[in-house]
Amino acid sequence: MAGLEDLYREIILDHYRSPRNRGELPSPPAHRSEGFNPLCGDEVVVHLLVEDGAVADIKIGGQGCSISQSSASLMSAAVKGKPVTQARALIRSFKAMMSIHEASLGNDGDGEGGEAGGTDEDDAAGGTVSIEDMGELAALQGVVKFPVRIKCATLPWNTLAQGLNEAEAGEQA
Amino acid sequence: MAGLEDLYREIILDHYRSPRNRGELPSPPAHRSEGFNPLCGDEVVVHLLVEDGAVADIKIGGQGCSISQSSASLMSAAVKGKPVTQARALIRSFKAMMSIHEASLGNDGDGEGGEAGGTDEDDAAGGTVSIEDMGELAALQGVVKFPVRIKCATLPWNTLAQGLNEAEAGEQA
Amino acid sequence: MATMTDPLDPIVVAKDFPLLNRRDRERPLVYLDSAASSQHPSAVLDAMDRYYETTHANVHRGVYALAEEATTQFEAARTNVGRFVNAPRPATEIIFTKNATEAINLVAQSWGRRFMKAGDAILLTIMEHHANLVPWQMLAAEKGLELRYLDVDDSGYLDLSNLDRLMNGTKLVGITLTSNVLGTIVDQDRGLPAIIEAARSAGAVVLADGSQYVPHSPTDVRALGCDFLAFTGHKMLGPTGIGVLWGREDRLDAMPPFLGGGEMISDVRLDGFTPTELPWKFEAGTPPIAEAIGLSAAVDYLRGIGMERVRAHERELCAYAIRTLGARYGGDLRIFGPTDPDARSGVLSLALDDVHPHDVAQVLDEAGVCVRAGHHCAKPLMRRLGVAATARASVYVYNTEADIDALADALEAAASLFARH
Amino acid sequence: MATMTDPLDPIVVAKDFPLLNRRDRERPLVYLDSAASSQHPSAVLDAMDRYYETTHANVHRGVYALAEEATTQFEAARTNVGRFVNAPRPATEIIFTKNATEAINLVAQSWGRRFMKAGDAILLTIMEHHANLVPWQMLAAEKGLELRYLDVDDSGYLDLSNLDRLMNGTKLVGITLTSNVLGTIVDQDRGLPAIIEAARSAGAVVLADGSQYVPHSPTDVRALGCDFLAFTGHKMLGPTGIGVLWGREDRLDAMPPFLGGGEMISDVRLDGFTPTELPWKFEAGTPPIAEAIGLSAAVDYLRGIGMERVRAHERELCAYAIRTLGARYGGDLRIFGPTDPDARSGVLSLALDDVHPHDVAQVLDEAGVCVRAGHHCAKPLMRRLGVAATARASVYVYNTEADIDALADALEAAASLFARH
Ligand SMILES: Cc1ncc(COP(=O)(O)O)c(C=O)c1O
Ligand SMILES: Cc1ncc(COP(=O)(O)O)c(C=O)c1O
Ligand code: FES
Ligand code: FES
Repeated sequence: MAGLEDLYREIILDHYRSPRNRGELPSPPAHRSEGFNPLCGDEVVVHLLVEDGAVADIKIGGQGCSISQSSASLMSAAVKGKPVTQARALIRSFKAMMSIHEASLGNDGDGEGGEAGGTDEDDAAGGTVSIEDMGELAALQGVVKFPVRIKCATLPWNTLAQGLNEAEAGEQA
Repeated sequence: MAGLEDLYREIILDHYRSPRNRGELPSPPAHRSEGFNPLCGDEVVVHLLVEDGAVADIKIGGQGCSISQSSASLMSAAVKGKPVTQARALIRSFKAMMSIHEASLGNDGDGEGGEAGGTDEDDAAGGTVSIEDMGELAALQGVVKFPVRIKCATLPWNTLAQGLNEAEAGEQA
Repeated sequence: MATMTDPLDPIVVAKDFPLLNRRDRERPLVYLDSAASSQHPSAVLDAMDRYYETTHANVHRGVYALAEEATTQFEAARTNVGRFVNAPRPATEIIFTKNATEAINLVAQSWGRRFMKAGDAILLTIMEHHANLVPWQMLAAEKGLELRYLDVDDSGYLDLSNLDRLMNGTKLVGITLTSNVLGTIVDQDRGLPAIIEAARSAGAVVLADGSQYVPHSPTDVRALGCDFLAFTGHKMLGPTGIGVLWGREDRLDAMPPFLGGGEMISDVRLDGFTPTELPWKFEAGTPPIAEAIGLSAAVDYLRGIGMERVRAHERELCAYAIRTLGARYGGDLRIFGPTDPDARSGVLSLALDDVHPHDVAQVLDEAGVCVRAGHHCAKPLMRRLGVAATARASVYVYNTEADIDALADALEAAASLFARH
Repeated sequence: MATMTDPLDPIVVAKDFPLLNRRDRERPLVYLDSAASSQHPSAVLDAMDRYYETTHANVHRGVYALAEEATTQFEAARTNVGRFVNAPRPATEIIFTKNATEAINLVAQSWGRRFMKAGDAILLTIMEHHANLVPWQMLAAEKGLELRYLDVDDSGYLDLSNLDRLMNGTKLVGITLTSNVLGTIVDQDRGLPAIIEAARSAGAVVLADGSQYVPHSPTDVRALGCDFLAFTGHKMLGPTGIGVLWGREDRLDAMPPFLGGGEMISDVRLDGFTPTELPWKFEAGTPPIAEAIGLSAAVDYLRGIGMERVRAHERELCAYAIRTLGARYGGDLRIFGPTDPDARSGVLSLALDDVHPHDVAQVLDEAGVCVRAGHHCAKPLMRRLGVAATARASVYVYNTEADIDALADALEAAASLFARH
């Protein structure tokens, strides 16, 4: 039986109470993408400035539960200033960390990737990051013990993945 | 627990094996009416010659189970030559004998009268005949112990009621 | 000995509910989610087991004794459920469906398709459950109908000030007798007569969604005055897999069939079919036989308590909850819907300052307190209330004041965990 | 110890079925009506009771542990049932309905309304159950479609000689995998591939009615090659109140919703709604939760026996019955359908000279032998066979040769009672 302390780690509560990188970025040049959790109606908005293959800046909007909002805050701190390839590796790793439990829910054909446009191709190639190397993000690991909350944690990451795809497509065009 | 001997009395089997008044009557002057049991698809056809307010002749067609066919045969014997008022009284009495059990089936609002056009108004007025005075017809009394077969027994009677209504309406027209 | 005039004793009642009495839990269960689905007394489970273990066979058309007995029990269940809502013709006016949602879809697709035409309006309320919104939206899109809504005021009551204007051109009114979010009751004593009367003048039929009403109040379709009433088994101590549509016989008679298949026909040819009579005309395929028998047992159980007492008990608990939570939290806790316990059911939608409803429910669960968090299938109402979700506690016959106290304590834990310092 | 290669021992199996083991009956029960509805092993009833007594809560969207566990069990039931028919994507391709009839109506109303237009043809067979006739007749009447039928020959096999002509202009084929009257099997080894291939060339989709097939044979939707498969819980040891539609994911994805309400939406506004993903898009309202869990237990039970063994057992019983009844009655007893036990299921429709099927069933009941009399919801086939009704005996995992002997004896009683001297 998982206890609340597995879910609401101090780091999570801290990022919930004092979210990092909250706000907006002027668009253009920044890219704005929205993610939406259909189960609860919560949303995360990611403002993304991609420059020279790196996440030059990121700001988070939207509203939702402590898990989705802290996950967004932690995510923004983790990817800010990082090369896009590294951000993508983090997305993959984070979603892998969160998907352990999904399978046992019987949702074989239906990962949580669909809602916010995070596509399976994201997962297919490229490097990943081990949990030990994920730093503060590892605090969200306990979420897998609460399957209904997994979509809360992955919501910002799916939104980021979608934003990166769209931003890079825009850069190339 | 009702036994088969309650249902398949010797008189019933006799009328089933050797049905009385089987056949057709030329129409006109006779009147032809069809009854249909939607539960099983069986039918009874009643050919009716009404003259001077009496059932001058009656013939039975159609096909069905032993109960419907013997009931039709017994009915034809009982009403042939009788005044229409007396035939109607018999119909009422017979249906009353058969309806004892229906109520306990929970079909309050749905007597078995509907299918073959026997209407509730038939039951509302006029005399009845006591079971003791019903002669051979009383052999069908055991059917009430087998609720699914009640519609078999009443099928010819509803068809007769419909035929009498139509024949009399035709006479008046 | 307790009599029907004594108040209901929930501690005694709860003993009948196996799920509430399990001793193998880490902590006692405080079940406050009966508005989503209620629990089951042994009498209901036993009735279904007994049916399966002694009597099961497919109903209708069976000659052998087992099938005949199954049919008798199934049809007796229908009549019993019909009597529970005082249906004038319980044997023909009660249609068994799979849930309340199907019951409403049945009316939308059968009555709506036959009797509505482009430009006609459907009048709903902004506090309807999706079950009483989406079927009409689908019909409206298909046939070019107009959708109109009665609003709620800030106290959670229906706003009837525009009733006559909204009723002009309306052919069907769909209205919940109790909001599953606000608890607002709309029945023969509260607001419904004006709606029924306006509908009658406009020639509109009225479908009442009784999903949150029939389980909690004495229900009398004749007093309500509606044309259709939909409700659902699993919210009234009955099994899943069964719902009920009551309809006035003349309305149902005039309607074409809904689903096609066995049971609902009197004849089938290669080129077409002839439907059979009520109620079977609307029950295509093998019906939920065991579920009907279970629901009938639930109705017997509720009747044994007495629906007046059920209502009085929930009214008291609701008043107690409003008092207790108000005293402890004041402005930090918002309780949606009417504050007058006479005007509301035992459904309490809550918003705790700065704490998301899903986090509230999560922390409450840790204390064994089960409440539902979310939009409660009432998204338009959520938008109207300006929230994405609420945490909702709801009571039933087995809930006690102690359950409300546990709720209040657990809310405190949630508030302190998430408070932004 | 018995292994999976030993033949099934029905006497051992029957011990698991409470209804078949009751000692309070006047006479032993010989249940030969499983084609109408089967009986239930304790494992199925226990699974439902356990669910109600430990886990019940409404599924989806619940944050608390009880609701989460209910959701997990419900979705696991879906996957388990999907695997039973070898669905490629069991978690998304299995839709729970209330019965097979609703499953077929779903396809008719959702796929049919969206993808068929006036003048298109629907190809059915004359041996379909009303469940696979009436929904198409309703659709045809609504949209001006043409209904076509494959005939059966005098031995009870489908007549495929006109297949290509009939397929020309056909957009949908509806076909039963096993006739509930004749027992005729149409599957990947018998007749189906030709139909599937012709349908593919014509661009038609194929709906298979597996109501009488899935309970009795190993089922593999990939091998069958159909687009949709409908079946029903209560004929495969499961509870009433649940049916299943399997559909190819791309087909289901392309289809609009069927019923509207909670669970099937991702958003609802005042002016309309957005449906959610598979499988929930087609499951409006509270689903049959306990029933899904019961059906999953039934599937486990059948898998425990092994479907190959189930089929072999029924094949042997059917061969025995044909032999025994043929030897005892010769020409006085007509057995409809194929005489080759490899080509037919354990459904035996009988006509005894000069005795009406309802009287046969009545006399058999007196001997404790339960058979169904009537048109078996297949009126067009009855007309084709030139009878109004048949008496139908059907076997399942718990039936023995002794049951067939009891049937034969009781038929003798019927024959002698009614014989016209
Ligand atoms: C071949 C066939 N299809 C469909 C059905 C309908 O099943 P249900 O009544 O459970 O919907 C039946 C059972 O009666 C059947 O035998
Ligand atoms: C007011 C209201 N209407 C309809 C429903 C739908 O009931 P069901 O899901 O059983 O169809 C519910 C329950 O969720 C409800 O609260
Ligand atoms: S509850 Fe909505 S994102 Fe967590
Ligand atoms: S069984 Fe058809 S009338 Fe008796």
